[in-house]
Amino acid sequence: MTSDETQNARVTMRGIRKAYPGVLALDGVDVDIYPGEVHALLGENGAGKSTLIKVLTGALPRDAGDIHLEGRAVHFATTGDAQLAGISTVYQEVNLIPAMSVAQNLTLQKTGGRFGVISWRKARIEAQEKLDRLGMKLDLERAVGSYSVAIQQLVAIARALDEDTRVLVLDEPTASLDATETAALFDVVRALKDKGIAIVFITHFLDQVYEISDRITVLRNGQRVATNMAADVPRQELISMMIGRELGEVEQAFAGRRRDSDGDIVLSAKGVGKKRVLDPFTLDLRAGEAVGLSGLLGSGRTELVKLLYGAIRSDEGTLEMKGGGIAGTNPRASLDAGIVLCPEDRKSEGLVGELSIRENIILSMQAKQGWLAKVSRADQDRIAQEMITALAIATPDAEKQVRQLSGGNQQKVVLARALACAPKIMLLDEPTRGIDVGAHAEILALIRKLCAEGLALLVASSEIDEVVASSDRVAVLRDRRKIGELAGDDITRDNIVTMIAGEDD
Amino acid sequence: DVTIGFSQVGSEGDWRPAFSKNMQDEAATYGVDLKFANAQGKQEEQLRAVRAFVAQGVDAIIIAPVVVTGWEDVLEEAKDAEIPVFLVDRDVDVEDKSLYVSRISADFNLEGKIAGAWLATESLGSCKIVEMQGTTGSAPAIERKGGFEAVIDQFPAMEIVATQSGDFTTEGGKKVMEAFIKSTNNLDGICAAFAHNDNMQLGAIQAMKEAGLKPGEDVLMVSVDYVPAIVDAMNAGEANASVELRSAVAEFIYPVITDYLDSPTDLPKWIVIPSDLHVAN
Amino acid sequence: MTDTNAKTGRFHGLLQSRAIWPLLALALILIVDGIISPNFYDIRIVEGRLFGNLIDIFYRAVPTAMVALGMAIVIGTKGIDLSVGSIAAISGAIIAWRIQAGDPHGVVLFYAVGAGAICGMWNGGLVAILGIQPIIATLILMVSGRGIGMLINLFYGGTNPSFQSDLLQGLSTGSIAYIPTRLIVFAVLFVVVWLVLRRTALGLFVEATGGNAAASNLAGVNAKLIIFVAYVICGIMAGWAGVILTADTHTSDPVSVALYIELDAILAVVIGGGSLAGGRIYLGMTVIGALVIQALTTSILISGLPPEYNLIIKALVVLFVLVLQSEKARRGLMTKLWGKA
Amino acid sequence: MSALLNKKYLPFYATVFVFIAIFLIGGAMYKNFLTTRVLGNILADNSFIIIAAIGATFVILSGGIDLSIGSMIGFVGVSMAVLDSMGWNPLATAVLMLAFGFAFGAFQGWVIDGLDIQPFIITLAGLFLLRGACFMVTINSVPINHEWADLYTDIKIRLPGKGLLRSSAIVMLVSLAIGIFVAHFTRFGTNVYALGGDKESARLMGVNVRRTTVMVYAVAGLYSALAGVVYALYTKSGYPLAGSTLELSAIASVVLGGTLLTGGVGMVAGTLFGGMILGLISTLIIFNGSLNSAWILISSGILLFAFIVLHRFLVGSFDHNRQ
Ligand SMILES: Nc1ncnc2c1ncn2[C@@H]1O[C@H](COP(=O)(O)OP(=O)(O)OP(=O)(O)O)[C@@H](O)[C@H]1O
Ligand SMILES: Nc1ncnc2c1ncn2[C@@H]1O[C@H](COP(=O)(O)OP(=O)(O)OP(=O)(O)O)[C@@H](O)[C@H]1O
Ligand SMILES: [Mg+2]
Ligand SMILES: [Mg+2]
Repeated sequence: MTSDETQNARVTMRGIRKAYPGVLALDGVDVDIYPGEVHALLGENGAGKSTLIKVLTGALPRDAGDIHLEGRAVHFATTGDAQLAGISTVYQEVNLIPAMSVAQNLTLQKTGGRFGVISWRKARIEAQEKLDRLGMKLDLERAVGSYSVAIQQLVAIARALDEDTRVLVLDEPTASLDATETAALFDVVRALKDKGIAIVFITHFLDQVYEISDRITVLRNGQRVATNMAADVPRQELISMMIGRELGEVEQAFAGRRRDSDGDIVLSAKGVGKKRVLDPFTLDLRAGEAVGLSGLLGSGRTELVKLLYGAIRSDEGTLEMKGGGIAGTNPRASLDAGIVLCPEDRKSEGLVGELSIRENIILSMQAKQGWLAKVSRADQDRIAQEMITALAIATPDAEKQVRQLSGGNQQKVVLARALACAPKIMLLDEPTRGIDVGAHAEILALIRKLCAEGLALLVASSEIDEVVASSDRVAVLRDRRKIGELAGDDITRDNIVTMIAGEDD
Repeated sequence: DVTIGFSQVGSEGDWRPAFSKNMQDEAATYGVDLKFANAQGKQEEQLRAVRAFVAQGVDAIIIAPVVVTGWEDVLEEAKDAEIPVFLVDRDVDVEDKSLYVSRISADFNLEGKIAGAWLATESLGSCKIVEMQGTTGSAPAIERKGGFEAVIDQFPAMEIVATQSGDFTTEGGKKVMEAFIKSTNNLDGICAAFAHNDNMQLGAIQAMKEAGLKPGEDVLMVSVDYVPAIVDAMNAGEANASVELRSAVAEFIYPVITDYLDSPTDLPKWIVIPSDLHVAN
Repeated sequence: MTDTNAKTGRFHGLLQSRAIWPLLALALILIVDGIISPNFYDIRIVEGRLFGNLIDIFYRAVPTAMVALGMAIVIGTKGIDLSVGSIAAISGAIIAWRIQAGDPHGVVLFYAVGAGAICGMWNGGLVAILGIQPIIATLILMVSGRGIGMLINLFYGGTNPSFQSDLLQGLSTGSIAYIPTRLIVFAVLFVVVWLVLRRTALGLFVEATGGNAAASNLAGVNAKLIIFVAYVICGIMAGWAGVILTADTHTSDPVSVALYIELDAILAVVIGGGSLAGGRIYLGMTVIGALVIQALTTSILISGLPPEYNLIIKALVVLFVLVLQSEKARRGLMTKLWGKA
Repeated sequence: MSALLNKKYLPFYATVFVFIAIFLIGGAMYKNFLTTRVLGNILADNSFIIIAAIGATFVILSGGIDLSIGSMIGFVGVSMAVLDSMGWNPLATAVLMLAFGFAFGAFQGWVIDGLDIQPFIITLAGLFLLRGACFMVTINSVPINHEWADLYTDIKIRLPGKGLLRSSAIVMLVSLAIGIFVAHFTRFGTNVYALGGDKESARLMGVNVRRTTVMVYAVAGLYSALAGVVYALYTKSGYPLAGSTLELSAIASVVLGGTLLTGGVGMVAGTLFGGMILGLISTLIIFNGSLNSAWILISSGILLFAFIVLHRFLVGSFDHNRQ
């Protein structure tokens, strides 16, 4: 890099160092971000991407290193300072105030006149403008927390889209978005880029990297591996830079091999539904079969999964278990019957952040055994260690608090908890949200393996390709109604999209 | 029948619940419909009660004030509504004495003095004393301490060597005495224990017995209230003297009020209910 | 900025241990006591039991420590129980009543502790089943509990009845082999609570529920039941505190027994490292917290200062302990001392 | 219209409904109950609780708690009385006391955020400290005899019927209006909600957590001190034990008013009705007058229980489109 280039950079970071107790998260990282470019930041789970973002935006103090914004050395004590300096950020874990309305979330710290007096009429207009930019229609007065994670993600993005932004930072903004929303987001990002805004973009979707970004920086274990123009690095090379090895074989291992649905029916939902939540649906899950659940945002995938698990109590229909039992009355009963759920929102519904990785992993298993039969400490340690190895959870040991893990590694803990129960039926809601390429492939492979061993699987996902790649059968939802199923060779991206779009109108 | 509102301080200790009970039990005998309100030691609750009595339109109001100050406004409101007010127990501090008809009560300060005087006589004017105070800042604690000190200050050889608050409770008295026992090396050289009420003294007696001391013999025990439990202790020789604060005072109070309501006359501003000294034999 | 971690690394292990700070505070208080009262550390045998200030601290800390253990569990679920003092009052009133009624004293003990359990069920029901906020749910019993105690006393005409019971007074003020019985009672209760919490999965469930009730529920933990059980345990411990305190003075005094014990218990939990935001339970540390508070109270009593100073001293020492314990404060101080060198 | 039917106002409406319902029931049970006189009394007799509770609402909305309220009221009271006896003007002492309350609150807030110590505990230490300070100032009850104090208490607005809107009630209503404005129409207010809703998110969204925390407790201290001034002028005296356990009443008012103790949800206006419900409970019991001390305590608990359950039931039954 010539000094000339450095001069033009909007943001330069040099020798950034950040240590958490026991972990060196960033070890002398240098990155330059230029105006009018999308700079993708890539790396495995736990590589240090989010930490770098937090250091840049004043959310965390750095241990060493310099940051220059447009040539001036900056030292943000709070994220508010960074915002004032023109850095807008969408952090990885959706950071909004759930109880506050959409309008309030969109305008928090961004509106108010003299003495901080707020005119809500004006604020609502500002909020509406932000939503319009992403083509979203939401009830401005409704609490943000009552929307799905995906909608919240969009709100967080809308919030960051300020007129006077100099640098826009997006940490895995598309993790729970589907194709339509992602496309809408990218349109906005391109427009901003053309206006000369510098954009930092973190994602685990390589397609998106190639689609939108100009330059790529890869981090591994807190160090910068390389910075290149996107056009100069082929996909395979990028992957091996990220994970430090070749991926090829794993990815091939399962693609395109569908199984026949000849296993026993283990769970059968007949006319199960709940008013205002989901229309009655009928669905069978078979041993050894993976069923995908596809649909647009808010189509009711999460609700369907929760109805099956009993986390939402249905008000009609029956859920029959293999052998004639009735399931789906409450989570505990489902667990006893061999059903587990990985919820989509790991922060609020998935993990107990204060507890250690070990405790989170064995929690369901212990709940299943009852409070009297405590899993011995030795067993706990062994199981936790097995899971950490099997899912490649990046952590120094099993005693680390879960909230201190990187986002992707937290997601793996949610999976680990479900797996530790040795379930017969697994309900996964967006199981790979925020998981890196390497682990993504490994987790899908693991799931396939379990399936082959007789597990029944239901995977709700907003990535249609993932559904196509991994399902033996696909159920499609639209407007809180199950509209049909696809099986065998009918499972193609096009078929699913047509079905979701609805040919009847 | 006359309707009378009675705003009581609270229900701490042995004495006050007995007082409340006496007032409620005896009301019917004197043809009184008593509206009883318990302020749980809070003045704001008392003010609320008095205002509610005024709003309700009672014939007379009895107040056992939590504190002496802060009564002017409500008393004026009662006066405007032509409802006569009587005080029982402690006094109020108002410039315009016409705001209440009369105070019918014992004298805390005098109780302290009586206790002090008895101790002075008994110890021949030479005594090291440990004192258990009532709740810090409460009127009986301040006045009994004041009366007691007024007397012993007359005797150069009488001295309070340790004083702590036992909050008027048995538990508090016991804890405080336990600490005194240790800090004075088993009450070495201590000739008397003065407690602002019997409950604390009863606790102190237990603490002394548990420490192998002989209350009533090794140390003179004097307190205020004269509740049944201290009588037992005095009979057992574990307490020496208690100044009686009568709890059966309905017979002193109701007749005065009903007579006044029949034919309002000027009453003395303080009708003193006698406090007697009871000494173990 | 320099890295302070490396320089202070040697102390790290020591300073990281949670136990060190409350223990240090306790030691400091005791040292100060030794200075203001020369024979502070004397221990003798009087009336067949150990006797002295140090013993007193343990002895007097027992009721607070009992309540604090229960409180620690409730706080672990992200709750709080303001009604513990009232529960102790009810349990005490029941003791006096049933002894006057002539029941066998062992049965009376059972009633008293059982009453605590029932009160705990009431609180637990309000919080877990009706979903009322803990502070308000327990406020109901806090307000009316002492009234219930007074009412029980009035049942049989007593205002503050006293009673004699060799069994109960023995538990509270007696001694076995020179050791005050209440310390033994406490030790037994502590071990039972510890076993129930740590040798079963209950402790994990409580901590998980306190950390994230929604997630625990989805993970199969019956969060409502766990919360309910926590309040029941707390009620039982408060019932025991009522037994010890009432038998101590062998008088039932519902208005003032265990007054403000909830504040001391909460304080003990926090000094012991517990967080009111829920999620962690430290039983042993909670007991140390209770000892710190009692050591402080005892020191004030023997200090000879007039009682007007009690609260100020208490406040200042509590502040001191909290600052000592605050990691942020220590880190700040260390950067000042070493960081700039 | 749709804004008025917004779900988040439900707890507030339920509180108002419960208040009106008890008032009517009391009127049916006792004569002279359903009068402006009783209403005026409740407004005045609870004014300082409600004033303090408005401050507490901010703290609770921010996810904290303030236990130092009652002691602050006591301390302000004795200080005003003692300064009065030294010849100070009540207005000057009042201003001084408000400044003190603000500073003391700010200090508590600074310790809470700066040293990362839990608010329950810090403000508990504040409770001890201020109550202890009361005893340092004086252990006697001291009257306030200044003519300005008389002037203040003479301000009364007649209500239809025999009721009076007393000066303390007026001060309370004005500070309520200010509280509502600050909470709902300023950046600070929104930040308070954000902090209570999710502290970490608020921080990442650019809220200055330190400054907001300090300000929240400072505002609470200011309101507590104002409550103390009102209390002192209301009783025209200072008394070192005044205001004991008032913090519980204040917190109960806030929560009965529909604010969640976990923070982030609630309305300042609800606190007014929460406080008045507590006042109504006491007044009902006094109007009854036939209970002994034991039953007085028990029935306050029962009434409290009944209102909480009624409140929950109301909120629950109107809010059926929840999952
Ligand atoms: N608060 C914390 N305390 C301790 N360690 C932490 C904390 N936050 C992050 N870490 C550790 O720092 C490392 C880097 O985490 P970071 O969140 O930056 O990863 P990431 O690259 O964003 O990963 P992902 O793709 O999973 O989001 C991880 O090993 C993580 O465990
Ligand atoms: N586009 C939308 N417009 C309005 N409300 C929406 C929209 N999408 C979701 N919601 C609301 O968000 C809540 C949660 O949505 P839900 O969990 O059903 O989505 P989903 O089908 O699981 O989709 P995803 O899992 O992709 O978010 C529901 O209450 C729903 O009404
Ligand atoms: Mg990350
Ligand atoms: Mg979903």
